[in-house]
Amino acid sequence: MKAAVVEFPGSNCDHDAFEWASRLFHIPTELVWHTETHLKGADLVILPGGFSYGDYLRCGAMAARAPVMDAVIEHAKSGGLVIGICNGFQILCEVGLLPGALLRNQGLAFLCQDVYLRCETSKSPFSRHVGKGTVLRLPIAHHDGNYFTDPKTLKRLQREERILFRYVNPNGDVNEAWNVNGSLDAIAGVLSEGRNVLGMMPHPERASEAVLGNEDGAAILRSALKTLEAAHA
Amino acid sequence: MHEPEVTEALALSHGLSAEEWRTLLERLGRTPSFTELGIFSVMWSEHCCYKSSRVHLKKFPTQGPQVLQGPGENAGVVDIGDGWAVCFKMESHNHPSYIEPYQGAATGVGGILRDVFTMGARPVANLNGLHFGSPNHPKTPALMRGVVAGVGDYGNCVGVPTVGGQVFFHPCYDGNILVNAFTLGVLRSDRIFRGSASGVGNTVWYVGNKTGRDGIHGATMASAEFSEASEEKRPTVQVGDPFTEKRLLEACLELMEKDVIVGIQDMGAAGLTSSSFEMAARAGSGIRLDLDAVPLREEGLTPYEMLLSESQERMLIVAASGHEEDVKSLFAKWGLEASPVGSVTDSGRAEIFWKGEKVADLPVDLVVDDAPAYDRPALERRDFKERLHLDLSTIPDCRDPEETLLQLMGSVDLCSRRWVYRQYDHTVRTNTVAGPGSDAAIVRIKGTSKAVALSLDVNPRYCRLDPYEGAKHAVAEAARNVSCSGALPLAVTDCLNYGNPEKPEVMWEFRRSIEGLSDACRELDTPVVSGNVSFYNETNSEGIYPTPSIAMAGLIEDVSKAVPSHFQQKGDAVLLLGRTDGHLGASEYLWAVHAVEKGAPPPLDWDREKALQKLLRDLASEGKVHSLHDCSDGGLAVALAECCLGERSRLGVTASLQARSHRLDELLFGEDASRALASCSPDIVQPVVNKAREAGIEATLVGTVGGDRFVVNVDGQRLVDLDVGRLRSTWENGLKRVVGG
Amino acid sequence: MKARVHVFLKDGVFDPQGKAVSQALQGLGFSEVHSVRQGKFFDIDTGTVPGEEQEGRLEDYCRKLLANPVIESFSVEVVEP
Amino acid sequence: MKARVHVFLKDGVFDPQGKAVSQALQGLGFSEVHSVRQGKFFDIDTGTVPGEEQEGRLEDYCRKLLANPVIESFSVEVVEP
Ligand SMILES: Nc1ncnc2c1ncn2[C@@H]1O[C@H](COP(=O)(O)OP(=O)(O)O)[C@@H](O)[C@H]1O
Ligand SMILES: [Mg+2]
Repeated sequence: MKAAVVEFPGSNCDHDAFEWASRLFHIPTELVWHTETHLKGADLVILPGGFSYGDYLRCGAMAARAPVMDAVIEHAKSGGLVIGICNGFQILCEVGLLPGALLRNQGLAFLCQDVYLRCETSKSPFSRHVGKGTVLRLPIAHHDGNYFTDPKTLKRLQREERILFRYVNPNGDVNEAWNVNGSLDAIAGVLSEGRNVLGMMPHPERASEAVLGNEDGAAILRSALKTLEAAHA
Repeated sequence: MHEPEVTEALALSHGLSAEEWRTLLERLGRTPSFTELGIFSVMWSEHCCYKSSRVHLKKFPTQGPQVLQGPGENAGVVDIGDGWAVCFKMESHNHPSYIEPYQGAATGVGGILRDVFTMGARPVANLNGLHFGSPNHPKTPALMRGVVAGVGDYGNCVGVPTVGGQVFFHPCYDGNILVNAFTLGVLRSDRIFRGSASGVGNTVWYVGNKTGRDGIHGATMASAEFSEASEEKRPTVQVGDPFTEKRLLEACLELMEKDVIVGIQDMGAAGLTSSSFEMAARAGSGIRLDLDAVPLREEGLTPYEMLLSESQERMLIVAASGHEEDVKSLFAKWGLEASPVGSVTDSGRAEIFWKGEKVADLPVDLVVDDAPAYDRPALERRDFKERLHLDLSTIPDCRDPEETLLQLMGSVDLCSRRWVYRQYDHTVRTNTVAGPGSDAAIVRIKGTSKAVALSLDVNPRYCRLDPYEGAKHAVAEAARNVSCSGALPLAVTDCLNYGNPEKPEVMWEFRRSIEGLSDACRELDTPVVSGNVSFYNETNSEGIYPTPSIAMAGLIEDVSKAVPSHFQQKGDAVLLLGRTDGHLGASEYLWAVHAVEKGAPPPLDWDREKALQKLLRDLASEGKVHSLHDCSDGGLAVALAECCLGERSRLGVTASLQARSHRLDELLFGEDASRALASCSPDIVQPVVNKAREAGIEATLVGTVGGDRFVVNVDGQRLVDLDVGRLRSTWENGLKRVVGG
Repeated sequence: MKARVHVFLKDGVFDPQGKAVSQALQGLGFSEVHSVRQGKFFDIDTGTVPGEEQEGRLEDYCRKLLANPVIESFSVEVVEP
Repeated sequence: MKARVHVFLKDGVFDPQGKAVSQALQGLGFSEVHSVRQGKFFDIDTGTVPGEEQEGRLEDYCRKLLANPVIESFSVEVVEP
């Protein structure tokens, strides 16, 4: 079991993601520079958060055109696991591995705070061991996390149970006041058609350690890890 | 090249005084060229050479076993043990932020980040101190929105968490807001880099953004008063480019791992000029620059413009010769250009060439070390004694403490800062153990069990009423906040914001502040390791209150012992540590409720303060307490309420106080120094009280944590009984009244 | 050539910035404002591009980078061939 | 009326986004690109405004809100009176 964290110029959660996999989960992890063309045999690819190319033009737009993305696409197409967090989610949408786009937050301001997420399905490698209905508390830190897609795609996402996380209140109910960035249908995380690619705005890697006061994020990587281990066994 | 003739009149219009101009002519032995005049005008400006403050700054204690680098470099460095060190500094970006709040604040953050990574440290935490005019002033909301977005967007993009700070409102800042930015970085204590140009023949590299006509004379602008005219006559505003900053940061830190860099400095105020002259001055060397090699963003820049440009995100690096390819390829990896623009010489001169012509040839020491320094006249403020006197008999006691408390909790100075810090990424880098909202921010140091605790403080009202005592309080409060988290205060950086130093009353405020800061830092054993002075915060002759922002860094050896500020556990006992004398002078209560700004700041007794802070740290390290919160602006009632308003904890409290001989407002809202609130398990109250007594600190059981109401009884009478939710919404909506939304 | 490219949100895509601008204008007393949509434009300066290829090239810029087809449309205009 | 307002950085003011876009286009193989400057535009829809007041009104929007006079300039254009 190996992981790779892809680094673009301007990425600033690359080392957080690296530590998440390597220090907290003891997964052998490599950093992969955006100009490279393979992923060093990784089973799990993480596209980290944080301002690739300064978020200039559109968040994730320039990163999506980097050479390394061909390898990421190939990895995803062959069923490999990919998690895009925050800017990584934006990149996955830009490159077409996930549907939709992330618009400016509805209040226009950058938002850094904790949010509550409800896990909507356990049918994915990232949630199998989280459990449907589980409420997680995770931090967000983004300017453009307002998920949008056309009505047809939205219906399809709903029908195919590809909405993995929704913003909810602490009791686990969808409520516009708690959908802080104004996302369509309170969507915080979506899965690809093959369910092997996950994009999410909140940062599980920032909430996986007791010393930081919150370990809710660990469940997502733990689930992915267990799934991969089961597949390898 | 056609250049203006250099005359005394031109020199004066460049901000030099007649006397400085005479000195210059005499020492140089000739009339400077136009380019050279430009160099003198910035290097001898207040902003660059600290001419009004230098003699006074010498009074600071700057040494101690923990100090690895004191003032004089780009930032100070402090040892935190086991081979690790922290590097930090604070800087003002006041004038640019008033002119263009978003870009001014953003580039302020950019500048301080460069000062810190220049030293070889990886920036891990930012703080910001913001002072705005009256909430009712028509410019305040837009300035606030712009500044906060600017601070946030820049730090967020670079990926350095903004973990704390201060926001203060007062009409004295109506025409001169303050934006003070602080960065702390982490480094190995044997890998400190300095801004020194040594090694004859070594190459001088220019890296980062190209040079445009940005901010020419920014340094001189920061050295003069504002007037309506100067609001019109603006230089090209610098635009921040955090993406390039991030790449510069990574590239420089990566290059520092190889043994290539001899000296490095960012191009801040006065750009290429100050960086090259200062680096040569520190090394006692000379420097040769070829301006033809300077990368330009637009055509036709003159040598004068190239030397004075304040384009952002640029660094000057002296690299050992023979490593040219290493330097180039490393920056290329990050999509940045590195251009060789000169070399180190042993001439003691800066020789600057352009198109085959020598456009400047100046002795480095004349420009840097011999810059003017003044001991300007100081005169006690006319109303000083009168305003220290407070006659409480003219002020009615509060009749409805509940109403008064709500008024204070929703007031702009005491309400929640969440509107601000929600726009700042404070969790990136996964080190934030306690972020904004806590007394001190706590940032763990990965790879160790340590954490640093940070607090930024100043109470300008105290400083206006008594600059000496106010300065002492700034240091004491910052240290107390840090001690509340369980950390040992190590050292401070300051940002000294004042009016026009040519006015004796301003100079008096400045000198008294320096004395107060110096005494406080000596008492608390927290030397000053870096800092910044911003004078001329005046508009149409109206100056700001003396505002010495203090940022304190402290060390927690074992991060698992860090203590939060808010109540954690239902049933816990609440103890007040320290003595309540009911001091109302200079208080937030008098200002917010009675619009009175009078009286002396609370007396500060060093023995008591030090004993309290040691007690706080001991309680923390022994794991006896669940929370510690400093009791300062707003007094005891406000501090109690704040303990209930944590991001994550939602606990009420029932407190029972004794008025003794005090008025109610004295008891509830007096701001006696050297106090803190502790919460602990009820069964260890007695050991905690005993421990406090041994330390000579009064400890009083004042209440019990729990429930969803905030209750205060005085002498058995229930005076406050509020739903915590109501308290919270009042407190959280305070800033929205200013900025909307 | 010198060219100007406009990139704008497709109809039906929510435009939080445009909405905020229109509310702010109304708040300033410009009650006649009904709606605002915000877009980006790019002034592009290039070396010589053969006349018949110019528009195509600009469209390539948009398709390859400047616009996100999921949410955005674009229009191109050669200002100086 | 329907109008379009362009807001752009003044000459000489650094445009980091434009610079990054131009580098990205070059990186995608469009080596002919020399420079890009990025701006914003607003498509504004209003109730009736008397013909002779239209341009003035648009300029008011810019001065009061849409443009930051310290670093930006603007141009206005009535698309449908
Ligand atoms: N500009 C700011 N940026 C980030 N955090 C801030 C800012 N201003 C205040 N805060 C945070 O809000 C909390 C309350 O601030 P303050 O009342 O000044 O604290 P204290 O009285 O304990 O010194 C602190 O945690 C502080 O760090
Ligand atoms: Mg405090």
